[in-house]
Amino acid sequence: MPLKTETMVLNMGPQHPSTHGVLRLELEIEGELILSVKPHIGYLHRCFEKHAEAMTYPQVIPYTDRLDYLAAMGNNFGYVIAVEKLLGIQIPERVEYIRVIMAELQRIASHLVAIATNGADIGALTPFLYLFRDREYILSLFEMTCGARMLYNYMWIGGLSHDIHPDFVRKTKEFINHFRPTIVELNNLLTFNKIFIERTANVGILPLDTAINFGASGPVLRGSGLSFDVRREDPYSIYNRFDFEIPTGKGLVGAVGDCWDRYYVRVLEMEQSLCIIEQAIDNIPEGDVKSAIPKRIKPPKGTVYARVENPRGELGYFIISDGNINPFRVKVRAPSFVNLEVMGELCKGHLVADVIAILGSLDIVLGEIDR
Amino acid sequence: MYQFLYDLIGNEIIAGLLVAIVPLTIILVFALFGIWLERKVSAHMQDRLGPMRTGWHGWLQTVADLMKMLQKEDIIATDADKTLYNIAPVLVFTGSFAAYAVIPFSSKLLGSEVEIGIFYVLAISSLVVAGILMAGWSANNKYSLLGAMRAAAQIISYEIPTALIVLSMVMLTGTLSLDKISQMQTSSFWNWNIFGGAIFGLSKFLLIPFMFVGALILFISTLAEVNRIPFDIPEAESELVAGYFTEYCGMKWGMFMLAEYGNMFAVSAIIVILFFGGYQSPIGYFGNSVGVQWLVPFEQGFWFIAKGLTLVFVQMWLRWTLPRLRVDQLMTVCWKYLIPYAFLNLIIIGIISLL
Amino acid sequence: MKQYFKNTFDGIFTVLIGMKVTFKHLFTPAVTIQYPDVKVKLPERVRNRLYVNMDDCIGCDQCSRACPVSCIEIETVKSIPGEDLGITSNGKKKALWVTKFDIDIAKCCYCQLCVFPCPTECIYMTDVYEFAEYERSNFLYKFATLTDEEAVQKKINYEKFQTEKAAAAAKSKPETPAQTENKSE
Amino acid sequence: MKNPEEIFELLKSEFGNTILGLEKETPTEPIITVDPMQINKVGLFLRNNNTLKFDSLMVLSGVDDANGTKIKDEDGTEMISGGTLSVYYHLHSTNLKHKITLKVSTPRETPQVESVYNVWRTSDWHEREAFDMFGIIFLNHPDLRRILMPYDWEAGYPLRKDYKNPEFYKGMKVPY
Repeated sequence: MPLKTETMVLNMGPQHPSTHGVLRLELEIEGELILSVKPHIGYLHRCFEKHAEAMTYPQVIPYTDRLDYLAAMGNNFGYVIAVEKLLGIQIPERVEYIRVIMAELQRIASHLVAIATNGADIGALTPFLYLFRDREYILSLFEMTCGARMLYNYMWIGGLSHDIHPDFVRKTKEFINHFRPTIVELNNLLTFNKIFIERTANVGILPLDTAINFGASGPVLRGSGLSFDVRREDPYSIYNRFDFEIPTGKGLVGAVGDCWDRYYVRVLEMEQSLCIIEQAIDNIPEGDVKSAIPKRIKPPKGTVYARVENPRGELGYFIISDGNINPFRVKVRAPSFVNLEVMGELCKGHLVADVIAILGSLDIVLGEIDR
Repeated sequence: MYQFLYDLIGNEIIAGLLVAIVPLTIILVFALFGIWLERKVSAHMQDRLGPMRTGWHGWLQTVADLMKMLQKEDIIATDADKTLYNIAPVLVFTGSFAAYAVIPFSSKLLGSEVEIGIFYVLAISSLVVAGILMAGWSANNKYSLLGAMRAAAQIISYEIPTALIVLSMVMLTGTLSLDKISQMQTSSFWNWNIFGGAIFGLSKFLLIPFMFVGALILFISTLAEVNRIPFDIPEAESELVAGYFTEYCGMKWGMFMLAEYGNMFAVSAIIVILFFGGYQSPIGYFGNSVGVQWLVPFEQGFWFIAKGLTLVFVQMWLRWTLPRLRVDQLMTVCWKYLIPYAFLNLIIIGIISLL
Repeated sequence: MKQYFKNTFDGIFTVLIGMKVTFKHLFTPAVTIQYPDVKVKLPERVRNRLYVNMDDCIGCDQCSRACPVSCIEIETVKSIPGEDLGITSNGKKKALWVTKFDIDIAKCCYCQLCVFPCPTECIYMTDVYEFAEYERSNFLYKFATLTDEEAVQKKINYEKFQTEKAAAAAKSKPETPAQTENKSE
Repeated sequence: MKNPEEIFELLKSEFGNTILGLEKETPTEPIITVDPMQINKVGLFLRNNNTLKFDSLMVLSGVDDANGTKIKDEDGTEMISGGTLSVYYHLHSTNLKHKITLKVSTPRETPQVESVYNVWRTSDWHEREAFDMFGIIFLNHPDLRRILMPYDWEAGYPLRKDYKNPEFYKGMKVPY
């Protein structure tokens, strides 16, 4: 008769060093082995959708900044495209180019945070500092153009709040030359480090069909091998003018779709974003960025669903307008909200230390999960 | 040292106490310096400056931390097991402090020249495990319990490779006493055990590669005994908040820190004695050449601490480069990699020493 | 068996590469600065604390309408024709007494939506970012230049002027239809 | 690659009157309205039919249409009675690259919708959120409980148009 053991319920509670925000994971563990994981969310719920119904269209933009506070440019971009599609207005070329550059810079900054915290959760503290030093360059670029470091309210409906700073182009080129060798240094220090590979390869393998069925998107889906990117599938703004590849998980180190693949897809994506910025930075056309901003924004009665490739995945805005100046209903399809559902599937049979590695590789932000 | 004091005072208890004071001060001074060194090394490796406010380059920082820890309120969790909770830090600190009894800092200052030096060190260092288990269990906190279980598994299983390498060294040098081992590696660095010891001929050259492998294995396994990255699973900050000493605060937590740094230096002292010639200077003594005889013990002390500190620096260097292993990988590294290599090393050294 | 040795070799080799990288960084100069002694020079478009230049403010309430978190409260009193309220910097004649202009900077989300609609650009964001307080009530910045009793005074003479105007309008009306007179008393 | 009209014809021929209609006049996206009790079968068909292959549900959003009659009861709070709550399904096919939007409307007093949990696993949390915010009951959903609000929040469903903040929740003042 086997020894009767009862399982222990461990609360990786709202205050935990590596839950990337206020998320409570209820782990049912037997010794170190995990039987089931139940995420509890809602600790950071700030009623974004209720607020949006009380605000006018331009006033909602500062609220969208606070959804995925690590990629605020991406949130603005999504919301602004949705409303412009509803209004059906034409955007000047210069605004499109600047928006693409800002979104790609924000993707690099957000991936830097994702990679840094993923490494720090597994124990490597030094890459965390190097990557935050590089992120500081990007934040100072943003601060130079629109005055804020993380929550910009920069992209307005029909244009931008500020034109780019005179020496923005020079500083961005400086950043690109500085940043390329540091990616190589990161690969030496962390990506191909045997202990890091040991900790992330074959851990939390997400097969492709469950990934699609769970609606995962972004590096989590691409890590499982499907090259699905909204910038290529459903091109918005002027992304069809730039050529860049979509990196996918190939299982260089372990199985396809494990933590290492999701991590390595982010590293490759940073390089692709650098290429896009290089293609866009040299030919920004002249023009006034505020010419197409309508004085009073009253979209016609109707619904729109626009989606944007945010660093964490496919961010979608579903807006219903009933003809007056406040939106009738704004629903945000947050990528981390959907990616976190996979957590229950991924962690079965792993150890407590793997939960941290898997959570780090999913790269969730509680701001957009709880809205 | 003890004999000298005993003749001076006559009463052996006081003499014994006085002799015990010297390693205690060494540990305390080293712990203060070690914590400061760790913060500065980690800072400069991460392109930042580390503590700069308290004194030149922040050298008073650890003294300030000590003051803060001393006056911190000592909170004990309500349903913690009071007695075990209070004994645990004392046990852990004595475990690491007792190892200093046999470490020869220089030919004069060597504590008790007991014959079974290295065997005693191995035995005492496993006392730390009992302390850690007590700390983890008595804090009545799930995270500390997990941390304590991991610590027990890790330290016990890593004692085997350490014992094997120590066995191979004892077999080579023939004695258990640390003092004699250091004395055998005199005059130049070429006589250090890492380069085959003070023997001549073919077997010396044959030994060199296996000595390097032995030193590496000893370094890795003692790194695991001291719970340093990549083996700091018992107090993994990102998983178990702070492992077995999560519930401790104030001076009790300070005792754990002191024990960790004391252990770090004790372990690197063992490696220095076994492989890098104890307190012998690599290039001969300045005191001998100039004829000032009483200067030699101080030089020996200087060389011993210098070698110890370089090894401590390497431990810190590893801490700020490598990620952390998982518990089962830790076991595979020990049982599947370190122990077979240590056995192989033991056999080959045995054969070579027969030549 | 081959995988066994490959693992050992990989383990040692990648660790050494990592150590080489961190050792190189031991000698690169630090990028951090000692904050209170050395301060970062902020770019000129930076948006930190709000400031209102009161002599340009015409009390048009555009900024408080544009604010998403409604942290700006403005109360104005119409001026009597005789009074002179001075001219804003760009020469526009002011017509309203701004008796109350409060910004609750604790609620402000620093989105700069209030700065753009201001016709006289009197509200803008400065680069002051060290304005911590001990009580939350100190975050309520009062920019109105009129003291309380002046504000009350302005309200009184505006009501007085209102009643005179109503009386004057009532007097001029009786030459036309007679019956309205009793209604206006 | 099929445009919404063809999909609508296909569904109409397959399911007959459970597909209620195709709204095309409002801007940017045609919407197919479906009977709430059959959404599960329609979803299975949409996913498994190899000319459609809608294998990923992008977003499932609950909406309070607020088209009921507004009655003002005594202390000035207005309640909406009658009218409908509706749920929008945005579907997307990863390999055939086409998109479609389904809409399902249920009466406000008894909002019942068939859950599509077994068709697309991502709907698990989306449906819990629609329940949490609007009170739409999803039949045979594995564990339908609140997801964003506290689990024992009994002051109604926050995103409904006639929602009033409770004065206290467990002794804490709600409106600050």
